[in-house]
Amino acid sequence: MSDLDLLPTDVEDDLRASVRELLADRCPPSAVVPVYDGDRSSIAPLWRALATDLGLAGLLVPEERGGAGASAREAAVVLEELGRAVAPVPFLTSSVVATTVLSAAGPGGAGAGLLAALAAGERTAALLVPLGTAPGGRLPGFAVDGSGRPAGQVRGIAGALEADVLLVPVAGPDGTSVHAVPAGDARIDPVISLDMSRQLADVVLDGAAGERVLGAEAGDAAVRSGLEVGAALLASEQSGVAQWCLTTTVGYLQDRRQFGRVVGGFQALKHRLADLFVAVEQAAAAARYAAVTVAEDDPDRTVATAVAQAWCGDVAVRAAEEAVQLHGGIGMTWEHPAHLYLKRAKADQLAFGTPGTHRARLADLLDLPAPAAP
Amino acid sequence: MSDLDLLPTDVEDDLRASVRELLADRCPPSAVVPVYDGDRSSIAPLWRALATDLGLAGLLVPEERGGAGASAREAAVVLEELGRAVAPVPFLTSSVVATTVLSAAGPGGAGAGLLAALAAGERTAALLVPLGTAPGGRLPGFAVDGSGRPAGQVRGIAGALEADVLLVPVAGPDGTSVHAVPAGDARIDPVISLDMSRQLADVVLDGAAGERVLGAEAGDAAVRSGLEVGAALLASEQSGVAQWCLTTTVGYLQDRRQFGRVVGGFQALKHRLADLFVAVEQAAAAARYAAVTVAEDDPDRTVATAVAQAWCGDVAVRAAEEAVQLHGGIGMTWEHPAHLYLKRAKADQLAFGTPGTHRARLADLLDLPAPAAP
Amino acid sequence: MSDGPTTPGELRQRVADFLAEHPPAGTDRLEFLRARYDAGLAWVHFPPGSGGLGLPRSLQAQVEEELARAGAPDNDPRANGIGLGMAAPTILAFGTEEQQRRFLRPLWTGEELWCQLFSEPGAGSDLAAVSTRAVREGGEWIVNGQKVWTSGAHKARFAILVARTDPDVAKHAGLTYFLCDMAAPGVDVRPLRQITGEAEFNEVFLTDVHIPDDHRLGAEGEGWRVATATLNSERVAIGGGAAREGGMVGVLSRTWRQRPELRTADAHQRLLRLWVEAEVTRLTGKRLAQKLAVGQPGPEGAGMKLAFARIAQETSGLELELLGDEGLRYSDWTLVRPERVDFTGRDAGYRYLRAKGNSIEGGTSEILRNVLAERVLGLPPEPRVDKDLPWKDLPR
Amino acid sequence: MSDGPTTPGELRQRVADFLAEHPPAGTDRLEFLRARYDAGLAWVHFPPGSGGLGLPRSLQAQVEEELARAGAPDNDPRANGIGLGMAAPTILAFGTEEQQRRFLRPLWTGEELWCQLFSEPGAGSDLAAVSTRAVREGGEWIVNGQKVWTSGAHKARFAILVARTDPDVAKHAGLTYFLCDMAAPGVDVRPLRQITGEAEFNEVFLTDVHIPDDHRLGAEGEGWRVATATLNSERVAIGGGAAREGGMVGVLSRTWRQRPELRTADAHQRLLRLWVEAEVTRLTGKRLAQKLAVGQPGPEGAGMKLAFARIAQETSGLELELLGDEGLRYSDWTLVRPERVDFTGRDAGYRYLRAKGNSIEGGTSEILRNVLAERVLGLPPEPRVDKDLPWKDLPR
Repeated sequence: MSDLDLLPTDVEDDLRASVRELLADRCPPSAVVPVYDGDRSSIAPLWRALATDLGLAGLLVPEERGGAGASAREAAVVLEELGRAVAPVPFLTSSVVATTVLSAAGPGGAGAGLLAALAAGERTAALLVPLGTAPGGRLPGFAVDGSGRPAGQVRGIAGALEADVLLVPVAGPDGTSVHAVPAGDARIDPVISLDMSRQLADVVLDGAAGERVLGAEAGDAAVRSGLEVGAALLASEQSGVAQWCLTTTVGYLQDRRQFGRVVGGFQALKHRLADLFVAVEQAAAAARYAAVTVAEDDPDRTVATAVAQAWCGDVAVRAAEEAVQLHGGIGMTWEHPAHLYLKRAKADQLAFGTPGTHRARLADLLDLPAPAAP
Repeated sequence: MSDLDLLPTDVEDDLRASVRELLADRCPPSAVVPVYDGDRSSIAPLWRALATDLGLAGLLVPEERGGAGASAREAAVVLEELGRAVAPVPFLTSSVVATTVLSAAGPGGAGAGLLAALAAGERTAALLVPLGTAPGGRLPGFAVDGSGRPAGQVRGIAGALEADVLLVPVAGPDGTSVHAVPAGDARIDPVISLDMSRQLADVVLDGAAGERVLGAEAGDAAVRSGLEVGAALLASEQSGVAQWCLTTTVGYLQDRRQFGRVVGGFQALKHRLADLFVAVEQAAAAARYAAVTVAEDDPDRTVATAVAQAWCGDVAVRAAEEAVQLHGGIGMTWEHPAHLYLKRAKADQLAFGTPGTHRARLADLLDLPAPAAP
Repeated sequence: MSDGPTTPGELRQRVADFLAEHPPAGTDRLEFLRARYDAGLAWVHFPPGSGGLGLPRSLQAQVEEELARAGAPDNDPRANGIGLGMAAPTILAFGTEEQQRRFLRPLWTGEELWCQLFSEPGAGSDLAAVSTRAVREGGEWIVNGQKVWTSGAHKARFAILVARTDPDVAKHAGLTYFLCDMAAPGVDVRPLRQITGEAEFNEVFLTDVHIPDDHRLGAEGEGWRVATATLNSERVAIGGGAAREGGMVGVLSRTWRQRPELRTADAHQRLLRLWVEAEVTRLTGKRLAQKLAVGQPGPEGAGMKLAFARIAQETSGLELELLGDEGLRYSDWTLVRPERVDFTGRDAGYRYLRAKGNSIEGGTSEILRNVLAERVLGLPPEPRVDKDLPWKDLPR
Repeated sequence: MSDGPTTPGELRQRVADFLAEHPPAGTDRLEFLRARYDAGLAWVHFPPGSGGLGLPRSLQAQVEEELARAGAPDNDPRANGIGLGMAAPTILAFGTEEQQRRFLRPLWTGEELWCQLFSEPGAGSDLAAVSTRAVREGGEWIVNGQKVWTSGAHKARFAILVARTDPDVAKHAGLTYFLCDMAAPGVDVRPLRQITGEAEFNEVFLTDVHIPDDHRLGAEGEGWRVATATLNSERVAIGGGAAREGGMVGVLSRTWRQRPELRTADAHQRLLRLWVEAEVTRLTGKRLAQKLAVGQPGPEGAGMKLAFARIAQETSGLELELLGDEGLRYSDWTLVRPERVDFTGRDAGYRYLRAKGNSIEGGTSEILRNVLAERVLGLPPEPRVDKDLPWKDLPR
């Protein structure tokens, strides 16, 4: 674990620059805030630009399977930028989680065509596991009906509203298989979500035909791997959210004057921001390390993911809360973008398990057991 | 619980003034620091002055049993002042804990003479329960030998070095009885303690004759009551420690100059001290409420004690840590008294159970149960 | 009214007499309230003739209790918090006799609601920096400017207003305090949407609003002193009297008890810490209230709001974590104007977002820490460059 | 020495050649170290002739590894931290050729230990406020004053010293930097007892100490700039390279594993949080070290010490709570001068008390937060009145 390279490559720096440029152009806060009033019209074109024009949808897919053959390092860079922009696109849910699940099926298998379509940005998928599920958490139990079709319902799915295809974990006697079902055949009810820039949906399946893409011997591991990679890379999104909050707040306080002084010169605020800076840098390092362990399939990946989630979720929330507080009244208003980041940060903190859940996982992983019950 | 009067009476104000005056005169830091090098010569005369001249030893003993007939309110005032001075006297161990245990025996019983002697300051007692024991914690198990004499050993006893009489909880088949044993008949080994201003001792009893002062039907409740009253009033000592630290630090920073400015004018320090002030006021209120519930034997006494211990222990430590930090280098030296308060605060935090232990008690008392084991 | 009651017993008798004369069951609500005001039972610590009896403030609770026991209607104090908590004491302290007679009774009965026009987008915590201008023209003042964070402006009949009347003197010296008719031409109230989706506050645009000079409160240029008094009454109004497990910690404790399936060891420890913090804060408030009742206000009052905000924010944040997937849902983002603000109401997401305002509105936590450090602990004030310069020359 | 190695492979060869010539087994320790210095293998990033080869600092680790593998003695770097970490880079940067020749070799081999005479009782964090005076007399300086927080002064042969040479100019401008012979008459070293009971530091009283002018480092009046460089090297030296569960968290984790009877739910949650914080700090240090290795020092370096102090203090405090009754005991209050400082050594009480110094020594946490806020985040500096006044006119 000690020799992993945590520094970005030139390729990653270029990738970051392209994504940032596109988002600056196409995804300013004014393009995000309407989703809170139900106007989601900006999402599809933005996602097309990212997925297809920049080719981000296929980052994690090997070249021979139709993707860009990049790794979790590059995906982490993208997520950091998406976090900075609270971009309302299904990159994490489709291009990371669903793609990781599907990749577990070997080349030439049932899901190969779908994987290539996801990689090309032609289709978008979502895994039917609630957003709050930790990698080690309980999976929803879809069953198959008499005709072998998955049936059941699940609440709080991220990415379902943007998806063409739903990946359904089906519990059977031999394990969990995964079926791909056309989104059009499911009932997808939008949920009024704390974070409307990643709006959830409740999904009901009842008789929709699907294709089994992973057998019962492989599905559980594939789904859990999808959740773990999702959790590992979510940390980069959180790091991006935190960085935006810190940078924006510092910038605001460098300009704002009160009591005849630049507000950023008041020492109590300087010290809080210095402490926050340290925490944000720690988050960046932790998120980076988690991404690198995923990219290298390092044995430390599970610990690294739990550490990153235990830290970055709280730091992003703290950064967003400080942004609201230190902007004063304006930070409480709808017209300043700080609220978009607060909502994303708080929702991200609950996504893939709370920091507390990940600390509990670490207790097991590190042999630091809880006290025996009295 | 809502009608208890939290304000001091005039009598209490007068008592505070007398104790403070005596301590200012007889117990400056320079009189305390030598105990760390083993010079305990100042303790006995100081204790005599407090116990006998001011008559504090008998505060909690009814007048008809030889005491001053005051209450836990007055004892709390004394402890606050003793805390402010980190006074190395056995008021808490003898005049609060041992006295409360002994008071459980009715008038005219076996311990009546001893109680009167304690009240008069003629004798000093210590309960043979380790200082770290919470009111609900495990009591040490002395046994009786063949000739009915208590035998066994116990580590970490506060007040034993200053005591003439040891109160020994003896576990028997019918419960815990309490025996009074002359300190001279026990082996009392001084312990190098974190807080030498309340130095501990390890005690071995082997064949010392004693008098049974509480029978097996009453001893356990009496000992636990002693510990609970000790815990409740320790909060006032902690409040006093915290107040000294805050006041002294503020005073230092009002004088000290750096970078051409009065250091106390740097806003980051001002804000920290403001937050500390709030916590110290909360500690004062919590300690006061605990003392009043003891004085009134209010049904809320157990909750009030746990709340006070859960809060005040941490606040005193925080105040002492801030005192060391904000005094800069001088706070780290032997010549500045801050270290005496840091050691007392940290030891007090562990005395009668840690704040964590008291929070765990609250979980039971308030029906806020821990999660079921997974 | 030197023959008024002076002891709790005499006061009790007076309430009984009043109730006999105006039986709540058979009296119109408004009529009852007006009569109560005239009987000096509105706020007994106000002077006779202004709804009071010149008694200690601590006796008010007894009056409320006895009237409530008799089934008397109240004046719906939560609907007019600014009026009762801020405008009334300021009018009492600085108003002319005529102003007191004109404004206090309909304010107290709730016939006229009040709002506050202090904050401005460019001023923030620095109230003395307000730039709304009031220019004297004959017996009137012509006011222009923009105010913000005005709750209830769309329902209020009057506002307390701070405006700059002299830009050529130092910023604290050039302010004047007015009572502004919200129905006057040029007053434009617009909802201000906040992060909860609601518009609990308003922006108020003032364009050539005419205010008669007899609606000036205090002398010209004395606005800072008057406004400070207003803000101090606001701070006194906070704290005290709360029950154990009141507020956000109570909400979370009930969820904890009712939903064992949500419990985790992490949340348990955090809940217990917050419970303790809420309880010691409650005890501090109680002690403070007892001090106030005997006329010894303690300095810890300024810390109550700090503690309250912290606890509410931490607790509501923890609640969302405890709820997990449920915490990812929200009730309603629609832009509405809520009738009442209920910090512990609606859903957990609302509570979390709304609590963020607790450390901003009514004095930010940063300002309160300055106040505590300087006024209570006696630490030096911040170095300032703006105290003596004329307002118009300050950098902005 | 332009024919020196330039690649890791060439460097490896050079080390191999050196080892062949000076086999560790058969060579006297001091002789070996001197030869290593002369071969440029002491600190490869120093220039040729000064113990180095002018290579990137990152290659040093390789040299150390290969020499250690061959069983070579080291120069006991922990015994001369001030010399190696602070004096050497400063002498390299500001020293004359003669000074470099005289001081660097015996410094590196450990034949001459160094200490630091910067801090003063009245100056604290404000290094530029030092009042120790140095007055020129012919080719010498006569020094009078008092220094404090000097570790190793009783063993040191030389000291780096900052003294005031001109009280009539602003405080940063009137300082000069010297190399002080600790054996000179007038240097009086007294142990300074600290809260642990030990005397890890000293007070040093300087009474008419003569320092030859050729022991001045840098120009007269340039002391502030030289001292700043010294302190920057100190900060760079911190962090990086630590193993997981190094430091205080490792101590506590081992106790947790070995003593299940001590475990509580409260301590468990706090341990896990501290473990995570220590791990993310370690990762930050690792990333920083990688940046440094490619010549891109990151701004997060200044934050490492802050985090380290916080974690050490929290963890050692928790350890005492975990130990309960055992935590109430201490090992030894006797006034001793410890050979080495081991933050994680001795008993838990010692660890707790000693860790309090982590946020004071080598730059307080408050000063580091200022540095981060101003230099990294670009926030305005503190208002200062002392920058331009002559030092002698400053209020003290």
